[in-house]
Amino acid sequence: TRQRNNNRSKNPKSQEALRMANIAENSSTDQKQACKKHELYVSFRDLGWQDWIIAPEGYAAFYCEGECAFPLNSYMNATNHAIVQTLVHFIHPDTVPKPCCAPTQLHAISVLYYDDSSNVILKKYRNMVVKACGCH
Amino acid sequence: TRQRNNNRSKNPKSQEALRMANIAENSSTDQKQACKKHELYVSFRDLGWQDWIIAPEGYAAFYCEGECAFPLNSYMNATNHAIVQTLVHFIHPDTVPKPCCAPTQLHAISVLYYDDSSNVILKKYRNMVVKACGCH
Amino acid sequence: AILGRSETQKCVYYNSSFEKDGTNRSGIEPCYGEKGKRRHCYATWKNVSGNIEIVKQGCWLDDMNCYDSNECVEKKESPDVFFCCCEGNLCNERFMHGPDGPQQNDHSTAYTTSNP
Repeated sequence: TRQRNNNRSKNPKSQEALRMANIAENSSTDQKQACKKHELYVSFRDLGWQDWIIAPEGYAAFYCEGECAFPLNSYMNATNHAIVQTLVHFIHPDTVPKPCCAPTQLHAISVLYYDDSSNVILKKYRNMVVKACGCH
Repeated sequence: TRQRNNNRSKNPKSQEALRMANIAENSSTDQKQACKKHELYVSFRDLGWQDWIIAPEGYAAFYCEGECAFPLNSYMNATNHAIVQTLVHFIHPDTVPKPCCAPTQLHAISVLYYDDSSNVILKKYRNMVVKACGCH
Repeated sequence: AILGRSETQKCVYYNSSFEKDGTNRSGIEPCYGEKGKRRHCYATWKNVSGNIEIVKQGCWLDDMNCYDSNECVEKKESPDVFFCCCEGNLCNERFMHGPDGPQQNDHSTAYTTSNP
């Protein structure tokens, strides 16, 4: 039977992809930041919600931003689909975008607010705080 | 007690935000496409994986792309954090990006492949096919 | 069941490396899949100097390459390992190598699990 090369990416296109990746990885300062979590404090007054939200006045929401470029590192929490999409983007950059940097884990916060009848309500708002980011 | 205006966004900044939103929503053709799922067939030969993957030869992976702009519509599967981030972006466009269009549900596929000892292995690869997209 | 389309709830199961993998050697495998997704059966075999050696058979997750095939046919000319998939209960009990597709019966060779 045909000798199967066990190196999983001997195909010229993939070799080209790997070579480009090394360049991309070692390129100097203009390298965009990789996908990660960033600080963000949200003030409810800024959003105009201070009239109906009693507490808190704001909260640490964080947000995700950064590059999801080939090769995706292990700490980028990439899904299998994101890994495939990154490779497809690398080979066909004009047809398919890179995966995007998005929250992979979110936390809830407590909010005390007035309802429409001015009752004071306590509610747990889910998925308000970014715990971790990843390429999806 | 101070008469609480029950309109949750009488704050000038939010009113400005809503006014801008209406313009954004009704602006003509240059309106970018909203976040949604797009067709994508991935050929494993294209990725250079045909030597170790026996079957399938490729699969319908789909991908997510499009705008997550204010106001986020209900079908955009937005998290609470994404809704807050969209508003913050609207008010401070230079400091915080819009949420991104990413898969919210993914499916698995079956893959038959050779392992490093050339054994034929069947494996269920999770999170390979986009079922739904959303703003995250 | 969608009108006209054969649903796959079970497939013939076989695993030639059952001892190493710690599974049954053969039997019937019930197929589980995510809601709204189609399910299929598959078979994979080798042709070692004319002897057919079944490698594995069982259930296969939603795959457009298997849609609407009620017969399990490998269409490639001469792969190292033959593979086919199909739709319908136990449709992988019988599998074929038909480089030009099953309608060219003189070229297709059919095998069944009972006489591998």
